[in-house]
Amino acid sequence: MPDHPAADPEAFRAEARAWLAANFPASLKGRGGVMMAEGGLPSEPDIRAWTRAMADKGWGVPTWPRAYGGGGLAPAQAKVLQQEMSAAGAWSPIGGMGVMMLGPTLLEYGAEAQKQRHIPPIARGEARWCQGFSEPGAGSDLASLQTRCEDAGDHWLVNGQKIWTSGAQWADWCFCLVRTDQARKHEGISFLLIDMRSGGVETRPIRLISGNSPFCETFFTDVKVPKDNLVGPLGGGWTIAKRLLQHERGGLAGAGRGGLTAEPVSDLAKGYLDLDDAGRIADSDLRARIAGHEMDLMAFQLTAARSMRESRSNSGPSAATSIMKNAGARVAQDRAELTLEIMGNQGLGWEGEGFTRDELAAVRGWLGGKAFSIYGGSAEVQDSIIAKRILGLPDPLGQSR
Amino acid sequence: MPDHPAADPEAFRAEARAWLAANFPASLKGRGGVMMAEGGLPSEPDIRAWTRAMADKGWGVPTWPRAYGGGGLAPAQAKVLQQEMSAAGAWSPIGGMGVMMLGPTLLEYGAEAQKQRHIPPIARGEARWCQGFSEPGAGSDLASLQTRCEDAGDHWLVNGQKIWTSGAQWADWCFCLVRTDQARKHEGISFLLIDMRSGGVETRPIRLISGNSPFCETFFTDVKVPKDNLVGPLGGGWTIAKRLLQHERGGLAGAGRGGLTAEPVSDLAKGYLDLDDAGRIADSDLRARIAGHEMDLMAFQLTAARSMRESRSNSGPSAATSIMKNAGARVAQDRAELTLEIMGNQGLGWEGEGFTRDELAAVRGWLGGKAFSIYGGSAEVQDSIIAKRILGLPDPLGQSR
Amino acid sequence: MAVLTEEQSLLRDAARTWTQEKSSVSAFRNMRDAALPLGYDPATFAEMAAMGWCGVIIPEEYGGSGFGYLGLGLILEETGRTLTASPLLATALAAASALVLGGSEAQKRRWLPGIATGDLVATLAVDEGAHHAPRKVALAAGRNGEGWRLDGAKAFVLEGMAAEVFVVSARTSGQSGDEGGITLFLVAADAQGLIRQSLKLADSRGAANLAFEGVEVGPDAMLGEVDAGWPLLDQILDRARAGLAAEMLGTAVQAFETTLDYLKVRVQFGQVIGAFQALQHRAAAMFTDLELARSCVEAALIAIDESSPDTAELVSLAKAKMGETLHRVSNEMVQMHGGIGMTDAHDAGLYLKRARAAETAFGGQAFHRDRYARLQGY
Amino acid sequence: MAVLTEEQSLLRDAARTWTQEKSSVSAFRNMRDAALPLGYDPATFAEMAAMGWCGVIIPEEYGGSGFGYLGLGLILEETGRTLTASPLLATALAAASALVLGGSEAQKRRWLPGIATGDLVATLAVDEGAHHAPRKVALAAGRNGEGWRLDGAKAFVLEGMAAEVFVVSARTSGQSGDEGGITLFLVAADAQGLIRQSLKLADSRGAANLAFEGVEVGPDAMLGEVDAGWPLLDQILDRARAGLAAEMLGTAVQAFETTLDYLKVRVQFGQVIGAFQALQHRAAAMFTDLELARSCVEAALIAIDESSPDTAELVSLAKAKMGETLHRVSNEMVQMHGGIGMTDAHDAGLYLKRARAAETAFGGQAFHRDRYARLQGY
Repeated sequence: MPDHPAADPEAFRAEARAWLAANFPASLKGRGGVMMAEGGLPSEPDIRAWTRAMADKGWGVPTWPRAYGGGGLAPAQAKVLQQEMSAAGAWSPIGGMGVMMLGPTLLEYGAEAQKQRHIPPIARGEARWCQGFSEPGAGSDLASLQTRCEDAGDHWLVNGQKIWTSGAQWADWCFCLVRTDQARKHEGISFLLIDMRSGGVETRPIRLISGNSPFCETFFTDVKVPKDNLVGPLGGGWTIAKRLLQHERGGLAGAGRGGLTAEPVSDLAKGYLDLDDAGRIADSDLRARIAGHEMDLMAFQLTAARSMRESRSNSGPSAATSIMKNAGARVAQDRAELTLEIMGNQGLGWEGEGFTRDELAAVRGWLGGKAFSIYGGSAEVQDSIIAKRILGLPDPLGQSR
Repeated sequence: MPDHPAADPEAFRAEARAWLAANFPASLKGRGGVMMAEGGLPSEPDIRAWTRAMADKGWGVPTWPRAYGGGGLAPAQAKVLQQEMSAAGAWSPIGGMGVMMLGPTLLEYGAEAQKQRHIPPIARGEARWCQGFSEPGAGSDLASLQTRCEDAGDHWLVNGQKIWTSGAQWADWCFCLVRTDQARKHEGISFLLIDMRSGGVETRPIRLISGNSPFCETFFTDVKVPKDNLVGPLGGGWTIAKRLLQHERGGLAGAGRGGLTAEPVSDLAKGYLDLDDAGRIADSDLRARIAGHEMDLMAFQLTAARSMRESRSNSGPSAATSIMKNAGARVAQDRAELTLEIMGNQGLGWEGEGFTRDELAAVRGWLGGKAFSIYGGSAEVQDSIIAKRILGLPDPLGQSR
Repeated sequence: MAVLTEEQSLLRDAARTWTQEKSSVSAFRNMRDAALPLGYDPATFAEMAAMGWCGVIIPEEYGGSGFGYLGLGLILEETGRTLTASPLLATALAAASALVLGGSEAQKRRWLPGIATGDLVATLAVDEGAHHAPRKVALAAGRNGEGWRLDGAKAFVLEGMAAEVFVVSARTSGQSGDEGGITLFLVAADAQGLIRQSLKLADSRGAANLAFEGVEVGPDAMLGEVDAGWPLLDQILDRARAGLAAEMLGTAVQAFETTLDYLKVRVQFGQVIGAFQALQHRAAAMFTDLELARSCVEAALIAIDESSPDTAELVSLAKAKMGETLHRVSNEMVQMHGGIGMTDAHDAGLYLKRARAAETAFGGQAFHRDRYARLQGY
Repeated sequence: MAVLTEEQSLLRDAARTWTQEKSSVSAFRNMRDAALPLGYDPATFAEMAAMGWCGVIIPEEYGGSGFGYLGLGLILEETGRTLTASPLLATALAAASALVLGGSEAQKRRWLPGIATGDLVATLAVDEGAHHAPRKVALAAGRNGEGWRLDGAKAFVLEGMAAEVFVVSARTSGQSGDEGGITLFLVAADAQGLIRQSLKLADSRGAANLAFEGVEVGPDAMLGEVDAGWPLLDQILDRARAGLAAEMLGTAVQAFETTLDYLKVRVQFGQVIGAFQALQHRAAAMFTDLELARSCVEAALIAIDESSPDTAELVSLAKAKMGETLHRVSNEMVQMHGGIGMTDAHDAGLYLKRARAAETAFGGQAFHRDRYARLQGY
């Protein structure tokens, strides 16, 4: 049976609405943010019931094939589902790197057995994945990674160190780039799936300037990995990783938009700053910059929507995601800086009395957000990608990124 | 007899004041700008008399040695002279590229006969010089110049084309970079003085976007140049040119400061823009940017003054002139853009009725000023110089500039 | 690029072909060098009109095609690319909008068919000072029998020497600066007491200052309601601004592409300058800005076509972002071309001059940032 | 660098040697990790005081050296480099300036010697809201017999937990926002009815909110004239701002130098990242900004020492340009370090946090741009 046989998205609307009415617990309305907390899965009974219902329906990953636990919906139907969920105040309890990055990549490059083994648990929100790409010596220059993967006959033997493995301390699995050939740079890289409960895996959380520790250093010492955990051909990891990073950048570009639901900075400003007789923000310098920022944000959102409309006929994220990654990071960082400036002294608190929860969160968010232009390919790398791939300018250094 | 035997600058003040009172024609007070007009020397009798007086005294080039027609003053005395001239509304009628660039360079690198031949006419304002450095194929990459200079036995034979030779159509002499060796890049360049009345020299004014034509294309076709017009050793022109360009950049950095005597943009704004009840510029966005610009201008002026104080003990312009060149260009260009924005529709005129002379001049000045960040080493070249020479960063391309 | 209907695609393709073949930048340069008195070549404009471009936003019953503002925006983007000088924006967009939005049935029948064929050139006469400030109307309209008598001045009227009819904002009550008390009038260029002064502008397009010395018009000259012209004027201006932003988008895209081409061929220090990373990153930033600005321009045009309630803020967004982007791209065009970009023989100067004129018209970046903030209530 | 006298050179050299050896960034980090209650290490401050740094702007007759503000600025630049946390700015510059400028002979004799030796820590208590707004004084001072009674609150008092005495701006007449009606008072920290709340800040330095609940002070507590405290307060604040700008200069210079060092050693794509032209040009732009900002800071300090009539505008220039520059340099420090700069173990975060706290204190960039424009009359 083919997926999504009924192509009329409006016919699907009533079905989605009825199912949500029957299954989404009213107690969870508008509480989507709860899933973003650090650490393990929430234990509230309503959340568990909702997760199970969504998992059974496959609607956490609505466009993935039913065969692997997805919803099998057409893109237009998925959009209807999103609209109906939004209208109902519902949110998906199934997410993370498995959904955003590994799943689409495995569907494209994985062997059939790998898909059957790994996609259903991701679709049900039961397997947590982390990404083992970056290494201490290889920041933006990802391809210089050194974690060694040797052929030990009936298994792979992995030794090395990864950094910026987000959520590694809670993850079940890690998708990893490893070096299977020392002599060749890009062609010496392979894509490997590693069970985080294997012997020889150690994680150390990294404390960030924001005070949080969402990332780890991860050490692999003589870790044995089954032979069939290799995705794609030996030495073919770079191609897979580039594709996966496009999914990541597409996701991160949404980060600026993530601010959408939050209060506009102009509203925040009215609470912290003097207004003149006409109700305008009296600090005219700051007012002009707030307007400039809100216009940048709107331009970004309009571009995100346009890019979605235009890419609907294409098969995947386009090269334009590099633009959105940088523009999204800039908007989000500008917003954080403006928020602090609007809060003034109240935007300098770290903890304790004298500051509201929102004020303290703004400071942590400002610091944490400095990473937006660093991870997932730094702003500089994105600009070079735009120059080379979109604008057709020559490589200044002759290397083959 | 040594130059400036009396080192006490205050003792010199009375002498300077008395001489100015006796020699500077009241009719010329505050009319320094007149000398900047395009074309030949002004013919007013008072100007000619004043030029002669200054030439006889050597005070057009006050610190140059008396032996070559300079004033022989100590730097501190020259400063006093400048103060007294400023107080009297007097200005130097002797200037141009000879004074700003070639003179200091010849004094440093020229043979004794060259100094005796060329410096006195510059000091008297009688010889007009132009600079033959740039070529159509060599913009910022000056060292790739191709104008050929062959040894023809008893003379040099010059063939090639220069561009951006400012004032070539009025110049008596040109100091030129020519290629005397095709095989070597920097070491194949020599520094040559060419009489613009030689056979085979042709100039064509270049019309700029501002509508003015201060520069020429200059063509050399089988031009014969006497052997002793070579300055410095054969193949040693690059070293001399770099030194000379430092003098040029130092001079151009002053361009931003040249705005000093002009009206502050905030005063201009009061004439074109609405003010609020408190007398502030009502367009708050523009007001904030005007304040930002005036602060940038003040920062630039303070830095120019500081740099002068600090370099007083040194022998010549320092590497910091690259900073001043870029900062000066930026301030001057910002100023021009703001001026247009303040004038609004009135800042869009080209000629004819409906616009004041100042408005039309602002538009031409805005266009002409776009060259500030291009000539004398583009802003990009200056930034690379700063990165390499001051900050000690490595050359990204391995070339030896 | 917005997702286009077939009609819109055809319009755009036709505009692209025609501008590249018949109205290149060198055609604009020739027009400038010939110092044509109107600031455009009437023969060129006649070709544009013959393709139906003057009727794109005019309903079919008045001789137009009713394809809407996005359609006209696509044409303006193409003409903006090659700096095509014509009264298309002034007459077929701004003045036509005034009549479509505010005209009585009789006024529409009288004026729109001529505009749609290009036989009649009309334009807005709104501003009175150096800056766009549409509430600052001092030109007085007093009752004069059945009709009105106009006294005052208008400044910097686009295509003011070419126009045969002006849409004039006048004050019928209140003070300069008030929104109330503004009334719009249609005034023929040959009316007694109307004096025009031609302006020679840096961008070589046509404009004029107007003096109204007791200009008498009939009762049928009033457009819309007396004293209540402000909302109508504001809507008309938003259409002009959105169309101008579309033209600016084309100008900026072409300025960028011309510069990008130069980066790929100009050799310095042994390699094309486009290989220098500092220039690459600046080019990438410009490309990003252009993409963001395009989204704003298209959103504004679509909002007009869909009568969306957020039209005003989207238009101010489009004009401001497009102004910022064109400002930056036109400056970088000169800078990245170096000395050659400073010469009159190169196109960079033409783009730079057009850029500032377009930024200024119908409100610059500061005007629209302020308006956006006001519309958002801060 | 300004041309220095021999005394000034000696001061600066001593400060450089001491901060590098005794008060490096890791000393600051240790202080932070130990969560010392005052936000600085008293033993460290005692060493600074022992070198005479607390008396630099205090005349000799009150126990200082009278070396002036440029001298103290040179020290603050060095302590700013290593993020040294101490009440030097609050007590030896801001509070000492209040007494030097406004104190009676008796007040000077009573308080300045203690400040000069470092035994007494004093500070300003000026702002009441989230933003620096020294005219917005609501804290009320009413007559109370011979003396006064203070009711109200002060926010974000630097070194507020360490201080033994506060210079408090109070309202004796008029409305919050008026310049007239402000009067300054000296209030001991242990006064009855004065309640302090310690604040834990992102930059780990010490600050407090103060509540005044019927705090009674004697007639000798008033600093300067009644109702006429504004010009005095403005002058005091300008000294604090100039000194803070000097500290920020050191912070920015060190942030830049640390980043520059990293550019020379971090290898990516087969070469040190400092070889990438895009980063080179950004580094060059930062260096240029730092040189321009230095000129402004030095000019402000010299203007204070010379009682120049343009002191106020030079101080606002210095604080605003220094704020802009430090803002940019601290952001670039994190960005150019990449992931490692995001970790708490690296110094970049410490510089970033200090940067925003310093930008905000005594007025941010927007405050000082506005003040500069007002001082210029527009």
